[in-house]
Formats: sequence, structure tokens, C-alpha cells
Amino acid sequence: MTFELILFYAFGAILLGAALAMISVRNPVHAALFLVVCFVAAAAIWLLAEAEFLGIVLVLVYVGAVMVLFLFVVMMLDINLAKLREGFTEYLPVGVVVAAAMATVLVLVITRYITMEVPERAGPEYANTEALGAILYTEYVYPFEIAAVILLVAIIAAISLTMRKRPDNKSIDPGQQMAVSREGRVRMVSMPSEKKRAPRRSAQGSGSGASDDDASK
Amino acid sequence: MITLEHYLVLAALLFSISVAGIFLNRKNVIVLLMCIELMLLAVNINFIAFSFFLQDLAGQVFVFFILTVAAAEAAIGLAILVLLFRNRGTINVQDLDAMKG
Amino acid sequence: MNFEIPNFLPAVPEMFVLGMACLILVIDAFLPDSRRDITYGLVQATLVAAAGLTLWMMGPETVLTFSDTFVKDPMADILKVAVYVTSFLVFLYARPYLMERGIHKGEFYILGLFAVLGMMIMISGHNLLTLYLGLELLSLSSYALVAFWRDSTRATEAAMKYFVLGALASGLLLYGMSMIYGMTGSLDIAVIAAELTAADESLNIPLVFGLVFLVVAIAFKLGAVPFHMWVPDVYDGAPTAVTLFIATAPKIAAFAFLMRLLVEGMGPMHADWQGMLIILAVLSLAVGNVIAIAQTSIKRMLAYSTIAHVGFVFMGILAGTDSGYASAMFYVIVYAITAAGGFGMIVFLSRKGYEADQIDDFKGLAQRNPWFAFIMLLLLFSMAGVPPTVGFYAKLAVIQAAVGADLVWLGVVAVIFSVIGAFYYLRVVKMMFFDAPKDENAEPVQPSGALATALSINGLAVLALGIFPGLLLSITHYAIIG
Amino acid sequence: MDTIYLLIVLAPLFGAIAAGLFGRQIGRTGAHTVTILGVAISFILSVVVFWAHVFGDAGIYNETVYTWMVSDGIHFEVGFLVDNLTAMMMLVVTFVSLMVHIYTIGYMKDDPGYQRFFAYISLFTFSMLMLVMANNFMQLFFGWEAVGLVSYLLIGFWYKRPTATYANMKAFIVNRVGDFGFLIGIAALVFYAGSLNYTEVFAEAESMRDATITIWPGWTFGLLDLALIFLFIGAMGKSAQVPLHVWLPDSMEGPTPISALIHAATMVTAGIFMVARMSPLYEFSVAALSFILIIGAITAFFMGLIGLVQNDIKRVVAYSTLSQLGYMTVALGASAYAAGLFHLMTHAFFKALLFLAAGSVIIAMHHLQDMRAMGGLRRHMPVTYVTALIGSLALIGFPFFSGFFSKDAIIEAVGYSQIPGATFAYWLVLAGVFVTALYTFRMFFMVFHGEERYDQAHKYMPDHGDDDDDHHHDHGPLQPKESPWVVTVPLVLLAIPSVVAGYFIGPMLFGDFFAEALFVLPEQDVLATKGETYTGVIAFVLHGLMLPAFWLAMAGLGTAWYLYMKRPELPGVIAERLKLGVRILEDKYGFDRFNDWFFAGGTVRLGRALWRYGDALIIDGLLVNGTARSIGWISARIRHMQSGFLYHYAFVMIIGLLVLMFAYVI
Amino acid sequence: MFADWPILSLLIWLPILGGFLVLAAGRDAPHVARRLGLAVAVATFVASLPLWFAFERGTAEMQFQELASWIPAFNVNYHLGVDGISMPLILLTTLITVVVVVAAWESVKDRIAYYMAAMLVMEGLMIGMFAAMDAVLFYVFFEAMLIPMFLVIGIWGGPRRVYATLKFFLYTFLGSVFMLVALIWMYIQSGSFLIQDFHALQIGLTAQILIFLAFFMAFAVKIPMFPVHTWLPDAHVEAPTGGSVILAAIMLKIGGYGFLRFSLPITPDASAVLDTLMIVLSLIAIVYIGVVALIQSDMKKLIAYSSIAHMGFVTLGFFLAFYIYRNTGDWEGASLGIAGGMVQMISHGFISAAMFLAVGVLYDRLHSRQIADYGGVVNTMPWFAAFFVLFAMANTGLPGTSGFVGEFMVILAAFKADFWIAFLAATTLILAAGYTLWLVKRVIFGAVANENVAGLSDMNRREFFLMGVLAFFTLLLGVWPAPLLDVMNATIDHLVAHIAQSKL
Repeated sequence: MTFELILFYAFGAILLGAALAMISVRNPVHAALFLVVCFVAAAAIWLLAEAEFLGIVLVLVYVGAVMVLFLFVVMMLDINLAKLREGFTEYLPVGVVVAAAMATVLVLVITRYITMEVPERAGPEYANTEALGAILYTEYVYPFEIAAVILLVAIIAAISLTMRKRPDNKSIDPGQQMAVSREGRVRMVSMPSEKKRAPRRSAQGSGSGASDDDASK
Repeated sequence: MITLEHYLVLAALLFSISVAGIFLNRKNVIVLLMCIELMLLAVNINFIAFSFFLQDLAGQVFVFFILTVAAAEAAIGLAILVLLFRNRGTINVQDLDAMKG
Repeated sequence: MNFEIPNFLPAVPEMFVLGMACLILVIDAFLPDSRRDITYGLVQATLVAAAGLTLWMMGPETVLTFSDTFVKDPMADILKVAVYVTSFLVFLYARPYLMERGIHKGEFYILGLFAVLGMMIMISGHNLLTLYLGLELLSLSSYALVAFWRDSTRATEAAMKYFVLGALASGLLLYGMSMIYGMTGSLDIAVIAAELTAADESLNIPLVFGLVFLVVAIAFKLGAVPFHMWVPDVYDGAPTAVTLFIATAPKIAAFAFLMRLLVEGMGPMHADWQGMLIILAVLSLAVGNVIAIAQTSIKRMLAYSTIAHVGFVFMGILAGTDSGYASAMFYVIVYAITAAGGFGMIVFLSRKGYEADQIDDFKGLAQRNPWFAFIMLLLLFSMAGVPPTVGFYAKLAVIQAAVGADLVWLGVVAVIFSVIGAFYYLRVVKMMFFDAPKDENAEPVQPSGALATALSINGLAVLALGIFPGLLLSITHYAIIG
Repeated sequence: MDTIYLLIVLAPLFGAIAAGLFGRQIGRTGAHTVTILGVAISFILSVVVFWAHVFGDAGIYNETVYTWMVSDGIHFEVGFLVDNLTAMMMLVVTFVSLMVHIYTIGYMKDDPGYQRFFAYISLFTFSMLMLVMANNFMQLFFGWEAVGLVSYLLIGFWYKRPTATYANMKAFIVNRVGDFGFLIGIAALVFYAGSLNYTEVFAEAESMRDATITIWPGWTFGLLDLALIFLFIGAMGKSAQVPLHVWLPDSMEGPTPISALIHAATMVTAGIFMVARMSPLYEFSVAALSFILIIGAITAFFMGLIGLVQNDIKRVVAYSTLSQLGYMTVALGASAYAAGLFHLMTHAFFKALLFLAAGSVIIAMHHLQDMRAMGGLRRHMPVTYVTALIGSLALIGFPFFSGFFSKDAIIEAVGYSQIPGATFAYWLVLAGVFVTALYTFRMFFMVFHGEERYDQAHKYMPDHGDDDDDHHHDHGPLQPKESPWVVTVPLVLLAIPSVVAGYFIGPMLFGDFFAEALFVLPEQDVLATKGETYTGVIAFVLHGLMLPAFWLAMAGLGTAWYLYMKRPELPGVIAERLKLGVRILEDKYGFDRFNDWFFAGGTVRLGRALWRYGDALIIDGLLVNGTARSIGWISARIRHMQSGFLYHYAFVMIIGLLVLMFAYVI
Repeated sequence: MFADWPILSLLIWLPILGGFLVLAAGRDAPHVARRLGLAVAVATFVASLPLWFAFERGTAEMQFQELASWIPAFNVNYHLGVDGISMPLILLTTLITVVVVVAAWESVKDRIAYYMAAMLVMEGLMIGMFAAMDAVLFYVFFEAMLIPMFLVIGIWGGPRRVYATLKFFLYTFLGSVFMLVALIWMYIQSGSFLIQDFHALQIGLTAQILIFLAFFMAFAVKIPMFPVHTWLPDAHVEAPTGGSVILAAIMLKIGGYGFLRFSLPITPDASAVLDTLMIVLSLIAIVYIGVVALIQSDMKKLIAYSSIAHMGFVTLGFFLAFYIYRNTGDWEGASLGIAGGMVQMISHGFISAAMFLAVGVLYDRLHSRQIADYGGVVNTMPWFAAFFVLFAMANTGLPGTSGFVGEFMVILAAFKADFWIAFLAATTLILAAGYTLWLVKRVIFGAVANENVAGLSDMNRREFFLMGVLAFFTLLLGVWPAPLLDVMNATIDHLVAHIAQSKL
């Protein structure tokens, strides 16, 4: 057993263990943290497969950004943990059986039918990032552009879905303030001469009406 | 010597775990999103392994894009999640049954 | 490193749409809520112009560019035009719906336009990567669109379900792609096909293994049983304007996706995926038609009917012949047009605070407005496949493909289920024509505006295409066979 | 000649159309004028034709009028075959019809359906003429059914009476049973001969004798026997032979003129005519002849017996008609076609006479038909009395009256016959003579002699038709008086041939009158045997006086006189003694009850069961709605697959994936 | 001179476009709708007359052919033509439509323009179906016809109209889709949708049997045969008078036409194998349905069942051929049976139309179809009673009426096949008389049953005209069927010669 293999097994075990933990823990924060462990372990394994750039990206982008986003959301949402506890063990057997069946099929096919010669390790002069960069902007320029669009869509979507004007927000719109005209603010009401209580009411009514108009602009 | 099978089996197991996670998880939508990330990770391992064993960078490029998309996906997913929480006050998967039949 | 500047010309429509999308995005940001019509107009103009561009550039030859990640062939051109047309109709129908509910926002059109772009990319994808990215672009836009009505609890829930299942399907697709990539060593569709032809027997199992994942993902996207579970809930939960969108044009793109992946890429493995598609087709026909009967919501009913229609589309494809593909393409386009009309009718009948998404809401439509009852009748009979509507020729074509592939039994199964299916379409017709309107909507429907005109044209198109199906059939034949 | 034949047929049709469709416009007088004119033209021309054929040298006329259609090489045509047989039938039909037309003017004078009635009887005349003049089976069948139709319309003429509408339906359906056989018989003949034309079919007769048909594996049947027996079933329906006789007594619900015309003189004899017309075929089938003989004999005797217990004057005559038809049938069965036809002719006259006389009585009794309320009418209605006496004597076969000749000829012919069953038939027809005389004079005495019992009229008044407008019987005690001339003249005119028609026995039976029309195998030619000894009318009568038939008739007459004139209380006592027998007779042997219960009721019960269990339960309930329901049920169940839960959806997807994988990878 | 004119296209599109015109012009003006509807119907009828007069007798060729490319992708053509089988049916259709349009004059009060339009469109579609020489064209018309009929029953029908119309639609739809598969299969084999090419196709026995069964599903439902007949009584009972008339007079004929046009010539060997089945089912229709008709308490249901029984004669006549051949060794008699079936179809078109119209006349007055609600109608409606009795008699197959001709021919032919077939078929003489006359007795005869009947008024001029027209044709065909047979004989002889050739 080579050192590489030992590393592989070690990280593999960490990866799988963390994955199992992730799907079984109750607390989503813990789950997120286990996922981080998964990513890190996977990054290590990728390094073993000479995908240095992607390994680093995984840690930087994923752990650094995406998982933080996850954690952020988890923390932000005030989730009732007690309620989230129910029903896991009840369906566990079925789930395990199906997952095991799936794993069995996958593993069987892989081990039985797929073999490739282990290639020579690249020399130290080989720069994975450079090679990747070279084709990314030439051969894969079209997908690259699409990826950009996808990110743009994600931005638009995220903003349009989550950004909202809070109705209880008390901020003032300066533009609106500036645009106000006299006519819009005060309405002169000619009233017939009246008796007793009636005049006060009517004056109040027209006044509030004017301010309503303003607010709606 | 790490053979292709090693990677692929690892990815397969990871894949199976994530699948199990998706349909076992009845508590929390956010964990579902994480399971999906896990699944993409498994796929990425596959691609990287193949890329290495085929000595072909296309696999890695693919992974690169998968990571990009996954990030975008996560953003949208989380946005929907937030929206869901705002609307319903819960992200319990079992409560998402307004539509059925 | 020898790198050539790629030929951008074939991708001009894509570039145009992208540019316009970005432009509109910017313009929209500066528009007040009351001026959203400008966004709408620009988007529609973009679609029209894109259609013009595509038609102008249309040619019989197959052009590959961007290192063979992009393909332009007659099928791509025609499907793109179909997407533009359908999307145009969709936006047209959606506008009054959005306006009445106060959600007439630019995002809808912009996301829609990005989705159209995603579809175009899928249609022109010639590489697993571009296909995947196009799919994701479409999917992500769709997820956002479904959740787009933020105040609707149902819409949000639907979006969540759609998203999770969609992501799962993407995962499966990627897993399959990784296997195909591993076995053939390439992401290029043409290379994959060539490798498959040359591949020896030992590779067969892992290839089928990968193929299963691809088929599952495609089935998910089209909504074939048992990967259909999202369809009813999403159709039901999404605002009707969005349902309208995701139920129509993306099916065309999904068809293209299927064509590129299975037919062009995995063509040599036809024998394998034929069997899978048969299973899916039969299941879709059965489950879709049977469950639709029990529905009370017309959106859910149409959702299940979509599932059944997917079964028919598969029937055309699994025949594995050019005429089969052409028939499936015909079917998909016809379905998109018809479904647009069907959902458009729901939009047409709905108003603020009243979604008209229950089958009951169609009661007495013939008394309230006979013309639109007639239009809806045409649409429903087209879905049921009753001549002289175009739906019949769609069914005729795919059944012919299946029978031509010596799958007579499949044709028989299909027609039996189409009879079961006819029942629930007829139920709607029955309510429209034979029942009295519900009390709360007894007043006549006043047709107004572009929606009414477009719906009429849509319905009559279903009839006109039924009386003269030759043109569209010839076009699809041209697209596939040349 | 063509024009004449066409005119004979079409004149009554024209009259019928005129009276039927434009009855309101032309009025009552117009209606009877035009129809009588039509029939009179027919009659006169028939006389001309008869003259030309019998005394002139007009050969057999057999021409096609027009081709009805051609299919598969078979020509379906309308055409006329006129020979002596046809000429005689035409004469009888048009003569009796004319008489009835005239009589009807008086009989129906108060009826609101006057024009309609004339239209019907004219239409009948047309149909009957089509029947007798047919030269092919299709036209025969046409006439056959058309007379049935008119009979249906006329029996139900007083459509307000439930009994009348019941009777006409019964008549039609029972006739249809016969027609059913008739049609199969025709089909069988066409099957072999490939033609509908008489001559062409007759030409095949001899060769058809050897043809067989397998009805059931292992059970072959002579084709000719089969065809002819089925044809005769048609005749049984039309000529009211047991067991298809049940409609005829009920048909008396119709107005009396049509009882005379249709149910005595003409239509019911169509069966006799048909068999005689088919003699070239029947001669080759001993089985069919034997069948005819036995059926005829049974009808002749047993239907006569029922006549003994009837109290309705028309029903007595009706049962007498049944019995006499039995005699004619027996004659046919014995190959004595000419005798049958001869009896047909004489019977037409005297039975029409009797019916019209009965009608005259009924008019006088204000539509009362029960003989128990009559009596002593001879004082009030001399003409009717005399003519009825002539008719009765003719019926019982009193020497020198027409019935004597024809009946004697039949009885003797049967006596000579060698057809299986002839002996049985002989004894029955002989016994029938006594019965005939008994019931005839029972009726005669009860009606015209004895004390007047009009005061009992209310007891026997029919309970139907009382909502009608003109059947007035609410005035004081009955004062019968002689009928008007339009009634009595036909009586007299019919009485004449009732007496003299018998004298044609020489040429008709033993001469060559029917030589061209009838065909009799020499070994079966009983009339020829009889004819060897025939020397003249007087000799025939004298010879007849030696025969048992005459004495039986006299005995019957005597018994009737004794029982109803001398000792009127005796019949009651006898009826008491022979309770069971009387019950059976009054029950008409239970035919009606059995038919109602078994055929009518059974079919309705069967229909109800088939409908309820076959159509409603199994096909609709189980198969059609059951399928719909089960699909709905399945739908309602499996829609719950769509549970709304995300993890279920994912689970289903994964299971789907696994299934595909297991199916295609492993 | 007419042979080159596009008469068939005219006959198809004139009523269809006319129907839409009626709809457009008469939506708010019932008078316009009625008059225009009648004008279109009459114009179509007049336009169909040249078919009769210019039709070349004595040839089995398709005449008045029109050919235009329609769906080149599938080699489907707009190919029309008529022969001796379809031409009389087209004329029947144009005539009956006039009758139906007139019949709706007063009795349809609600949405008359739609009604007229539905009827006219249906007319065009039915004519198209009879005239189609291309299988897809045939199928399109065949199915499209369901839509207007579906609406007619559903909108203007009785209380259970929804159940009835859904049943009608789904039954017929289920039947026809199998035919579609069969047509497609044959297209795959022959590369053409031309029906004549199908006729020429050599097909193995198993395939023939399957195709036969597919056609059987379509046409047996349509005609209808036992045991797929139960939609008919329901549809008839619930349909408005005009709907019943069209249904009985023409739509049922489509099944018979299909058997002649498709089943027999395309799958003669399968027909020979399965003819016992067909004959047994036909005889069941005659006997079983006849008995069931007897006990119906609803007039329309009774007549509907009687229609099924009469259609039993049609199918019986059609499928006797092989039996005759087996029994006698030659084909003589086969065309007699087929011609008999055809005559029966035409005749039934008149008689059933008249019977349903008669029920409609009563229904318009008392709004009941229950026999028990009537009695003694003759007292108040003598002219109606006269017509009713006439048509009742025609229904029982009385010679001199058209009802007789077909039955007579079929029974003659049946005897050539087998004694028992003829025997059972002939029982219709008794059964038909039973149920029809019992109906007559209960409805028409007797004393006035209740004050409703006492208040009836006799037919008006319009009703009189309708009855008169149908009576005229019923009698004409009964007295002189030769012209009809002259038209059909050549075609039928050709058909028999064709089916005598094995395709194996």
C-alpha cells in the first residue's frame, strides 16, 4: 500500500464519514460544518488526482463562499429544531436499503467493468492551472460565456426573490419630497356655511385625503 | 497505487449517501440543498478521476463549470428557501404539502 | 498553441438575445413600475427579431463552431423559431395576468428571456458541457420564475420542490455524463457517437450504465413517469403565467436536448435506450391519463395531460427512425402551441383574486362567451387527438412511427390510453357547454385586448393546422431528414 | 289485355287513395262513389277476363309489368299470371268486394270513419288482386302481407275499443308467424331454383324432390318438403289453421262487412289459393300434403266444435269459417285442389252471405251480437231471414245448395286419398258435417225462431265502444226492423250464387277448367277417380243422398231443431252434464291462454330479463360503466402516489432509476 | 356533364362553410339562422342530385374523383370519389339533413343558430367520410363528426344528456382508435393511405385477423352490433329529435359502410374466418335486441333498439358471403346479401328518421317520451296517426315499404348460407311486428288516455311536409327499388369478386 493510497483511504474515510454525519445530524449548522469537512477532504483527494486548481477552488470558493452562505442562511432563519426531529428513524430502513441497493449497483458496475491504466504522474513542470486556463478561454469560451450568464441569472434571481421593500420601512424618498407641489399638498375646499359639529369633521376629512394622495405617489 | 476504481467507488458511495440524504431528510430543506452539493461533489470526483486517467483536461473544465453552476444554484436555492421561510414560517420538508394528488 | 478565432456567425441569434437581455435588464432597472410595458415590448421585439435573424440565417447545412460546442442545423433553427413563437405567445398571455395581480415586473420577462437563451443553447448544444449549461440556464431561470410571485405560498413551495428535484436530476445527469465522458473520453457529441460505434463489447455495460442516468435526467426534464412527480405540483403551484411558460417552450428545448444527447450522441445505443423509453412511454401514458381523470384543478389536469403527451413524444423517438424523430418534433411543437392556448385560456378567465384554475370554473363558458368556449373546445380536442384538430396528426405521426418500428402493441396501448385521456378533456368540454355557470361568475366574459385576439388565433391555428397539417409536417421532416 | 289487368288492379287502388287521402274533401258520398266505382270497374273487367279465359280462347297470360329490381342475377318483378284459377279468384274477389262495398253504405252509415272504411276495403281489394294475380313469389308475398295489413287496419277500425286494438295486433302478429314460415319457404325455393318466378320454380319441381338440406348435423330433410311445409305455415296463418287460427275469432271485433269480405270470403282463402297455385310443387311432396291434410282435418272438426258453445252471432260464423277453411285445406292435402277451390268459391258466397245477414241482424239489434238476446227475428226481417236460411243450408251442405256439392266432393276425395293421414282426416271431416249442421241451425233457430228475448239486451250488450258517438243504445226497448235496401240487395245478390254456384261442379272439378292451372300427379288424382263416375249434377246429388255426409247433416239439423226449438231447456242441462267438455270448448282448447302466457308473456319476461341483466347489468353496468368506474377508482387511488412530499418524489425517482438500472445494466 | 365538376368538394364544404355562416349571421337572429340553414341544406341537396343523375351505372370504378396533395409527408391526399355504395349514402345524407333542418324549425328554441350550424357541419363531415378515398381523410371525417354530435346531444339533449353524450363519444372513440392503428399498419406495408391500395395489399392471416378486429371495433360500435350497442339507446333517448334522426339515419350507416369499404375487401380471409362471429352477433342483434325492444317503456329507446335489430340485418347481409360459398360452393347469393344490407341501410335511413321525427312531434307537444303518457293519439291527431302507422308498418318490414326490400334480400341470401341463419333472421318478422305494433297500440290506438292527449293538435304543415317526404321515399323504395339497385349492383359485384380472391 503506497502512501498515496493511505492518503486516499484516509481522506476517503473522512469524506464518507462526514457525508454520513451530514445527512444524519439534526442540527443544520452541524450538517453544514460536516459538509465543509467533506469538501476539504474531497479537495485533498482531487489533489491526488492532479487537479490542483480545482482542489483549491473547491476550498476557496466552496468552503469560503458557498458554505458560508449556507451557514448564514441557517443562522438567519430561526428554525425550530425540536420540530425537525421527527420521523428520521421511521423511514431509515427503507432509505438504507434503497441507498445500499444503489451503492451496490454503482460499485458493482464500476468494479466489474471499468478499468483504466494508471497514467504516469505528471512532472513538476506541469501546471494544472495554466493548462486549464489555456483551454478555458479558447476551446471552452462558449461555455464560459454561458457560465457567466448563469451567474448573472443567479444574481437577478436571488435579488428579485429576496430583496423586498419592507412596508414598515420608514425611510424617505427624497425624489418624492422634491417633486411635491403646492396643489398636491393642500387642497382648498370651499364649504357652505354650516352649523355645529359638521365643519370640523369635514375639514379633517379633506386634509387626510390630501395626505393619502401624497403617500400613494 | 490509486486506481480508477478507487475514485469511482468513492464517488459512487458519496453519491448514494447524498441520494439517501435527499429522500431520508424530512426535516429541513436546507439539508436537502447540502445533499445536492454533496451529490455534485461526487460527480466532480468522477470527472476529475476520469480526467486524470484519460489525461484529458475536458473533465476538469467540466468540473470547473459544475462548481460555477453549483454556486449559482445554491444562491437561487437559498433565495427560494428564504422566501419559503418568509411565507410559511417553516422549512420543514413535511410541511410542504399544499399541493398533492 | 494554435487557436483560431471561432466563427461567431452561426451563434448570432444567441448573441443577439443575450445582448438584448442585458440591455433590457439595464433599461428595466431604470423604469418605474408603471412603464413595464416597455420591458415587455422590448422582450417581444427581441423575440421577433431573433426569429427574423434565425429565419434569415436558416440553411440546410450543419455548421459547427466554438470548437464544435455549438451546432447550427435545420432542426436547431426550426426549434428555435418554435421556441420564439411559443415564448412570444406566453409573454403575450402572461402580461394581463401579471398586471392584474400587481406583479408586472421586469424580472419576469428578463428571466424569461434568459430562459429562452438557455433553450437556444440547449437546442444548439453539441457538447455535453454546453448542453448541461444550457439546461442549467433554463432551469435556474425557471426556478426563479416559479418563485417569482413572492407573496404566493404555493408558488414558493412549488419552486422549492422544483428546485430540489431539478437539482437532483441535474446531479443524475452529471453522473451519467461523467460515465459517458469516462468511457468515450470526450464531451463532444459527434466524437461520442463515433467512439460508441467503434467501442468494443466490454464497454457496453458501463455505457448503458451512464445512459440510464441520461435517460432519467431527460425524462425528468420532459416529465415522464416516474420522474414526473414535480410536474403537477409545479404546474399547480406556480402562477398561471409561469405555468404557461414552463409547460410550453421548455418542452421543445427538452426535445432538442433529447435529440442531441440520445439520438445524435448515443445513437449507436438505440437498442438500449429504446427499451427504456418504451417503459417510460407506457408508464407516462398510463399514469398521466389515469390520474388526470381524478383532478379537480385544471392546471393539475393539464399537468397530468402533459405527462401523457410526453409518452407520445417518446413513442416517436423510440422508433429510432428519422420519420419518428420528425413526428416527435411535430408532436412537441403542436403540444407547445396547444398547451399555450390551454393555459392561456386559464389566464384569460382569471382575474385578480380569482385564478380560474378549477375545472369547475369553466362551467357554462359557452353561455358566458361562446366563441372562447369554442376556442377552448378546439384546444381540448387537439389535446385529445380528435380530428380535425392538429393534435390528431401529432398522434397519427408518432403512432405511425411506433408501428413502423414494429411496435404495433405500443400503438395499441397508446390509443387505448388516449381514449381514457379523451374522457377528462371531454369533461371540461361538458362543463363548458352543458353546465350552467357557477353563481359567482355568471356574467358574460368580455373579450378584450391582445390576449383575446391571440387566443383566438392560437385556437384557430390548432384547427387550421389540423386542416392543413402538411406544411408543419413537411417542416419537421425537413428539420430532421433534410 | 295488359291494360285490362292493370286497370283491374289499379282501379280499387285509385279508389282507396282517393277515399283515404282526400276523404274529407270528397265527402261521404264521394268516398263511396269513387270506391264502388273502382271496384265495379274491377268486377266488370274481371267478368270480361273470366269470360275471355273460360269461354274465350285467351291463353295463359304470364307477363312482367315492371322489374322491381335486379340483384345477383335474380329478377324481382311485378307481373301477372292469369289463367282460369286466377280468373275465378278475381271474379270471386271483386264480386264479394263489390257486394260488401254496397252493403257498407248501409251498415256504416252512421260511422265517423266512413271514408276511411271505404279506403281500407278498396285497398284490400287491390291487395287481394295483387295476391291472386301474382306470377312470382315476391308479389305473392307482397299481396300476402298487404291483405294482412288491411285486415289489421280493419279489425282495429274501431280503435277506441281496447278489444279491437288487441285483436288487430294479435291478428297481425299471428299472421306474421305464418308469414315467417312463408318467407322461409320462399327462400328455400329461391335457394334451389334461383328464381322467384312461378314458372321457373315449377320447372325445377321434379328435380327439387331429390334435393336435401342438412338442418342439423345428421338430420337431412327433403328441401322440397321443407320449403313446402314452411310455405304452408304461411297458409296456416292466413287461412287460420290450427294452431295459428287464434286470430280469426278475435278479428270479429272489426265491422261486419269486413268479416264478410276478409275473414270469410277472400283473405282467409289466400292460403288455400296459394297451395292450389303451388300444386305443381306440392304434388311432389307427400310429406307436405300429409301435413296439410292432418292440419286441415283437425281445424275442420275441432274448430266446428267450438262453434257449438259460442253465443256471439259473429263468432259462431267465424268458427264456422275456421271449420270450412279446414275442409278446404283437407281437400288440398288430398290433392283435390279443384275441390278445395270449388269449396272456396261456394264458401265465399254463402259465408259472405251469412256474415252480411248476421250484420243485418246486428244492425237491427243496434249492434248487439249476443244470440241469447235475439229470437223470433224472422217476423221482423223477412229478407234477412230467407237469405240467412239459404246461406245456412248451403253451409251445412243441403242438397242442391252450393255447399252440398263442394263439401261432398271434398269428403269423397278424402275418402279416395292415399296420402298418409287420409283415413284420420276422413273421419274427422265426416264428423264435422254433423257439427256444422248443429251449430249452424243452433244459430239460425236462436236468432230467427223462438221467443223474442230483446228485453235481455242490456245483459249482453258489449261493454266496449260506449264512449262512441253513434252506437246509440240508450233508447227504449229494441224494435228490430228490416235493414235498408243497400243491405238487403247484396244479401239477395249473394244468395243467388250461394244456391247456384254448385252447379259448376262439373266443369270445375271434373272438367278441364283448372287443367292448365293445377297439376296433379296421376297416382294422387282423387278427383279423377271420382270424376270417372260423374255423370251430371242430378246424379251427383242423388249419389250424395246415399252418402253418410248427407245423413249426418240431416242429423245435425234435426238435433238443432230438437234442442233449440222443441226442448229449449235441454241445452242447459246438457251443458251442465258435460261441464268439462263445455269448459274446454269455451276455453277454445286453451290456445289463447297458452299463447298469452307462453309466447306473449314469455317474450316479455325474456325481454325484461335480457334487458335488465344483459344490457343494463352486464354490458352497461359491468363492462361499460364498470370500466369507467374502475378507471376512476384506480385514478382516485393512485393519485395519492402524488403525496405532496418532496422526499416521496425523490424516492420515486430513485426507484425509477434503480428499476431502469436493474433492467438494463444488471 | 357533371363528371368533371368538383361536386364532392362542393358537397363537403358548402354545408361546413354554410354552417359557420349560419353561426355568424344568425347568432342573434333565429329567423335568419333558420332560413339560412334551410337554404344551405337545400342547396347542398340540390347540388348532390347530379351525383345521382350523372352517375355511371354498370361500373365499379370510383367516379367524380378529385385528387389534391394534402399531407405529402405521409403520402396522404385529398382524394375523393364515390362508387355505388357511397353515392346513395351521400344522397341520403343530404336529404335527411334537409329534413332535420326543417324539423328543428320550431322545436329547437334554444340557440338555434348553433344547432343549425352543428347539423350542417356534421352533414359536410359525413359526406366527406363517405366520399373519402384516402384512409386518413376518411378517419379525419369519421372522428370529426363526433364533435358536433357530442355537442348536439349534450346541449339540446334530455336530462341524462351528459352521461349519454360522453358514453356516445367515448364508445365510438374507443372503437375508432384501433382502426387508426390498423390503418397505420397498412400504410407502413403499402406506403400509401389510398384505400384501394389497401384493398390490393397481400396480408397474412394473423395480421388480417388483427386488422379485422380493429375495424370491427370501429364499425361494430358505430353500427352498432351486440354487445357494443348500449350507447345507442342512451344517446337516442337523450338526443334532441334532429340528433336522433341524424344518428339513426346516417351515423349508424357509417358502420355498415366501413364494413363494406374496409373490413370485407381488405381482410377477406379474416372475414371468412370470423364470419361466424359476425353472423352470430348479427343474429343476436336481431333476436335478442328485438326481444329487448319489446319491453321498453320509452318510445325513443324502443325505436333505438329496433334500429339495432335492423342494423343486425345489415351486418348479417354483409357477412353471409363466405358462408354461402362454403355451403353452396359458389358466390351466387353473396351480392344479394350485401345488396340487401345496403338497401336495408338506405331504407332504415328513411324509416328511422321518420320514427324519430314522429316521436319528436309528440315530444314537442307533451314533453314526454313515455309510452304510458300517451294513448288514443289517433283521436286527436288522425293524420299523425296515419303516418305513424305507415312508418310502423315500414319498420316491421311490410312489403310495399322500403323496410321490406332489404330484409327480404337478406333472408333469401341467408337461406343460401344456412337454414338456421335464415330461420333466426326471419324471426324479425314476428318480433318487429310485436314491438312496433304494441307501440302503435299503446300510443296511437285506444280511447283518449288523458287530458294531455285530448288537447293535442294534429301536425302542422311543416311536420306534415317532413312526414310526407319520408313517406314518399319509404314507399317509392318499397315499390320500385330497381333504380337504387342499378346504382349499386356493379360495385357490389365487383366487391364480391374481390373478396372471392384470397389474399394470403
